[in-house]
Amino acid sequence: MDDLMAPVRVDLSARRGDFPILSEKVHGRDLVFLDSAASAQKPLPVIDAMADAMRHQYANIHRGLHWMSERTTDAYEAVRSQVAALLNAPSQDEIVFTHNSTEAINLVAHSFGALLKPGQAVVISEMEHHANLVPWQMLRDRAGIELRIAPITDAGDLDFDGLARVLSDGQVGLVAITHMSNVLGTVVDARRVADMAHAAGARVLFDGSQSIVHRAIDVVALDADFFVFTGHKLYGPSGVGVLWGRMALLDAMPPFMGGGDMISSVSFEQATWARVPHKFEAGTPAILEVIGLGAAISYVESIGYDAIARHEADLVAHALRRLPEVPGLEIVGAPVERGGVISFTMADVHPHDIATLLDRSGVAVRAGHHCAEPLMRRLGLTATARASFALYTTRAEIDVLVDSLTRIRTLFV
Amino acid sequence: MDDLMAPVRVDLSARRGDFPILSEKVHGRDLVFLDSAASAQKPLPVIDAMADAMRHQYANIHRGLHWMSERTTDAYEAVRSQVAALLNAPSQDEIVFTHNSTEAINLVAHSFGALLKPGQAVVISEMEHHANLVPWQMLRDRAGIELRIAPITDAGDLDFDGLARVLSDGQVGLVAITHMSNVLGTVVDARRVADMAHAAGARVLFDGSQSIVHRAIDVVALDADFFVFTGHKLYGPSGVGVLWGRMALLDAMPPFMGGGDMISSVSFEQATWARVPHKFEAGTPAILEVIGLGAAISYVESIGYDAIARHEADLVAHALRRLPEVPGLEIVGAPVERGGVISFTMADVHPHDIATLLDRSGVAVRAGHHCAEPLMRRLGLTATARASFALYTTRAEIDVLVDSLTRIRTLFV
Amino acid sequence: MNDLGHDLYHQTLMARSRAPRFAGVADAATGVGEGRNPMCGDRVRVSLRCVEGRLTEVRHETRGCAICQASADLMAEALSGAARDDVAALTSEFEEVVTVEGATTVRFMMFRPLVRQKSRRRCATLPWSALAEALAEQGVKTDG
Amino acid sequence: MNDLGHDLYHQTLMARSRAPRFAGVADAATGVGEGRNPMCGDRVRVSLRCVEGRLTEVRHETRGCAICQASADLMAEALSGAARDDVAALTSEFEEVVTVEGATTVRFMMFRPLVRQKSRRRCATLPWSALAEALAEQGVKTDG
Ligand SMILES: Cc1ncc(COP(=O)(O)O)c(C=O)c1O
Ligand SMILES: Cc1ncc(COP(=O)(O)O)c(C=O)c1O
Repeated sequence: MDDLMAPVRVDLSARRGDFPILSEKVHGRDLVFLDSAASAQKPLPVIDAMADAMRHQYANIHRGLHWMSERTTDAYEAVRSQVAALLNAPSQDEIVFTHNSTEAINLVAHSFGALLKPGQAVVISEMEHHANLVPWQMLRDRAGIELRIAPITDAGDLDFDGLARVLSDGQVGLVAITHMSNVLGTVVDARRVADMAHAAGARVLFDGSQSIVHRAIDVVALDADFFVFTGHKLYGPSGVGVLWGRMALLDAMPPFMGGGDMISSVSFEQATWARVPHKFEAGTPAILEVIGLGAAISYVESIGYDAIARHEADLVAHALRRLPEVPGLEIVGAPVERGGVISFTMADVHPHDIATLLDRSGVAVRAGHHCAEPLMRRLGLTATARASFALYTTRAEIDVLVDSLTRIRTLFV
Repeated sequence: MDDLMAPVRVDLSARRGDFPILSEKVHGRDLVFLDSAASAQKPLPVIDAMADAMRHQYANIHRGLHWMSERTTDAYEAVRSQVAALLNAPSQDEIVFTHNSTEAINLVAHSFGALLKPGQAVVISEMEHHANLVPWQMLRDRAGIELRIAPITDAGDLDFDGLARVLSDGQVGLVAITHMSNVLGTVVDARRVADMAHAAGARVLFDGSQSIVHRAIDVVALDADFFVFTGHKLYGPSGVGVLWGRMALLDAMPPFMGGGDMISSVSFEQATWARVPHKFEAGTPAILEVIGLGAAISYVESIGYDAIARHEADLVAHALRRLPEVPGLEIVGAPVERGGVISFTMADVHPHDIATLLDRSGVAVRAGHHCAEPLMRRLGLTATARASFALYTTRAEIDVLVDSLTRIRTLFV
Repeated sequence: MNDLGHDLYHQTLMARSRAPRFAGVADAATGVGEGRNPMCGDRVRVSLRCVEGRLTEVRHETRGCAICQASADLMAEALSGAARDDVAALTSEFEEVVTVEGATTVRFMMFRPLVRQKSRRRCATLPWSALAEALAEQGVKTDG
Repeated sequence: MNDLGHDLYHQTLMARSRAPRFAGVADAATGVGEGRNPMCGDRVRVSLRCVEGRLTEVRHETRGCAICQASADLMAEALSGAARDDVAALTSEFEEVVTVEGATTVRFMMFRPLVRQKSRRRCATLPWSALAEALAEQGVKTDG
């Protein structure tokens, strides 16, 4: 990733026109949307793909024998191949569409969790989003699985020595870890985690909710066993997420939810499950949302991850240079590799006040614990403000942020 | 419901213009979409509401302090009140947004199921969709709950004597039953089911996936304990469903999935759950889809259930009059009250051949077991063809169906 | 093409589905196999007699749609008298017709429209699944 | 309204949050209550002394945002010396200001913008939750 740090600047500001919402005014000011890590804005191709489906080609899928159903099934299944290609997954049958990352992780906790034995352990890290913590707590309480926490360093990187320690007794069945922290921006060396997990006889799940927005993902190169992401952060619609898993694992796992489309045959006495991935897609899926996600992936690929990563590296560098100019501002964490997410605090000003006052300047940031309460505790904080960048973010927007923060600060001291 | 059978005809054909897809051609023919029970087409207000949100007002909800997030939260939560009003639910906090009906039923099977004790029983009927069968089988196999089947009559109505029998030992904890069959069109006398269930000490869940499309729902009048439906059949987008439950029950139930937004506070050791309904909405919800569902509900209410039910009663009467003109055609079931769904078979012609050949005339129907295999077995069939009606269906379309069926039949004899 | 505009349901197919020539059970069958499609309840049972590497009789009992009926009957016809070693080639020939746009083989051409109608493909391949099972009973693989 | 365009963060509020007048712990407190907002980690502890039906001292220890700080301090001010029986009325008066568009009461008017900013409302009501708890300790209900 070294070359990303080189000053080869890629400017994607011409792409802003693809996002109609960016021309909106907020409190009479230009919208400066720095909350993309919570959910990204949608480009025209996504808006149009969904509206076009509803206008011209829509029906329920999979079991219909008529034109609308067959064509909609084709469109839906085509996105499965598209996602497989995006992740470099060995087979499109390994792609399961879910509601969001959260459901994908719950699915694994439930169905892979059913294969674990009491006494085995699941490892997560200190910097997990609640989505990658609570399902494992529920598994722990339900099935007698131990939950272990791999520590992070003060800089906000995964502590690999600590990880080695929690893996050392060979009792770990799964390491479930974020690929990129939504608070610290830390990009985790996933391959190293996978190698360590596998050496200890454990499987590994990466929560790619943030990473896939900023980095090309190759599940083979990462040697992952599971990888999850959520559509709405990748410029796609809400209501759709993805679970990728190795076929052998998905095959061995019992289903999560029961209903139509996930069975091969059913009587009152018993059901036989459909083959993977359908076994895990109960009921009418998010047809329109999957189609929208396909448009989002095409859009991202038309720009290219290389350009996106370079653009973002430039924004991060600019922000890390400029933010410290604000009196009292402190950036949280200094990870070795950082995606487009920066959390900060400001002496004498509560993050909530920062967010509310920035909003009056049209600047949208998040403030709070970012669904990572245990990480906040680890950092000795109760909340941070967080600015996050997307492909449509500009240096000028970061400058507006810095100027507004400076003015806010004067109000409080 | 008697008055619906009266010949007061309401013609909604002027509304067809609201559904752009209805002007599409299929194989060079006008689309005659008689597969709305699988998924309905979308009116412009739904298409526009979703596109407008993406164009003008979108951000992740609930935890954002900025304008876009607050307004989007308001829009999302406003639909919760809208749904509460639609169902006449006592409180909007009793409305849980899910992925679809299937997830809603799985949620109840998991979370209410956790309150049942081994030895207790769940009752379903012989005419359930797999969505209201498989989750209970999974509960049975997981938790030692007995699964009992209430029979139907040969006409396709619920057999209330049979229901009384399976309730008689007082061991039943829940009666989960369809409010309208997606195969037979049967509208079940839900209040009678509720009264019987309650008298036997059981709770009652109605699968309203089909009924809410055709009838005004009042959960208080039905004396329901749970009611579920799915957005995409009610002219809304895919990817969103609804669970309504009595507050006292929802309150007592453990959560289904874990993640962001469903906890009040969490440490590595433990989590405390958020209050209902948030306890059951883990992760980023289907924000855009909920907004789309709101538009669909407004649209349906602007027409009114009275007009919809009358229009549909007219279509059903017309179809029941005309379909028997087709040689060899047999209508499946003759329920006391029927919503806009008619299954049929044709001697010498397999339902799959019917569907494929109708498609060439632009007519979309379903053929197969309609995710109700056990019902098929009960009926002594392997598959049926099914025509289903929506508010945009016309008599003329039914005539096209009848004429096409007559021509198809000549090919086979 | 018929007057209903579907090029699948032409004369031959309809004739074969209405009056199959190879329906029934093979005498002294050496292999029997079954295929089921739970989606529609269709079922094909294939029975065959294989003598000295040659299929001397192939029969089918089919409960299914016209496509399935005709496919079963035409399969039985194509296989009757064929060498056991040729089954794999015939199977791939059939697979090609229904999956590859512009397949060049001539046999089974009437099923070509299934290339663009995936949802009905299984109706036509079901007899072939039953056949594979019937041959497997004899230790003969068809897919290689 | 300040130069940042937000009518919540005006002089009084900022002054009170920077230099609260009622911070600390009540002497010989007869009731103590706490409110927490897990969303941001904010915490307010209210301690009070109630003598013969009158709140002779109300104090708060607040870790929170400016709105929360100021709300706690203004609440303590409004309650200091008040009859215990008046607390319910004061509480509803406050509730009305932050929830009802165009509330007519004059006290606590600086929090009026919260009507249209629901996401920050809890910051202002947190001290009142703590108060309710402190009074409940004494068997006094505030919500009636
Ligand atoms: C009666 C009934 N119940 C449940 C469902 C499942 O709905 P969904 O697939 O949207 O979860 C359907 C629709 O397929 C249905 O008709
Ligand atoms: C790292 C991480 N994991 C998981 C999630 C959960 O995503 P979703 O809410 O779409 O399920 C998020 C986003 O909120 C996230 O940032």
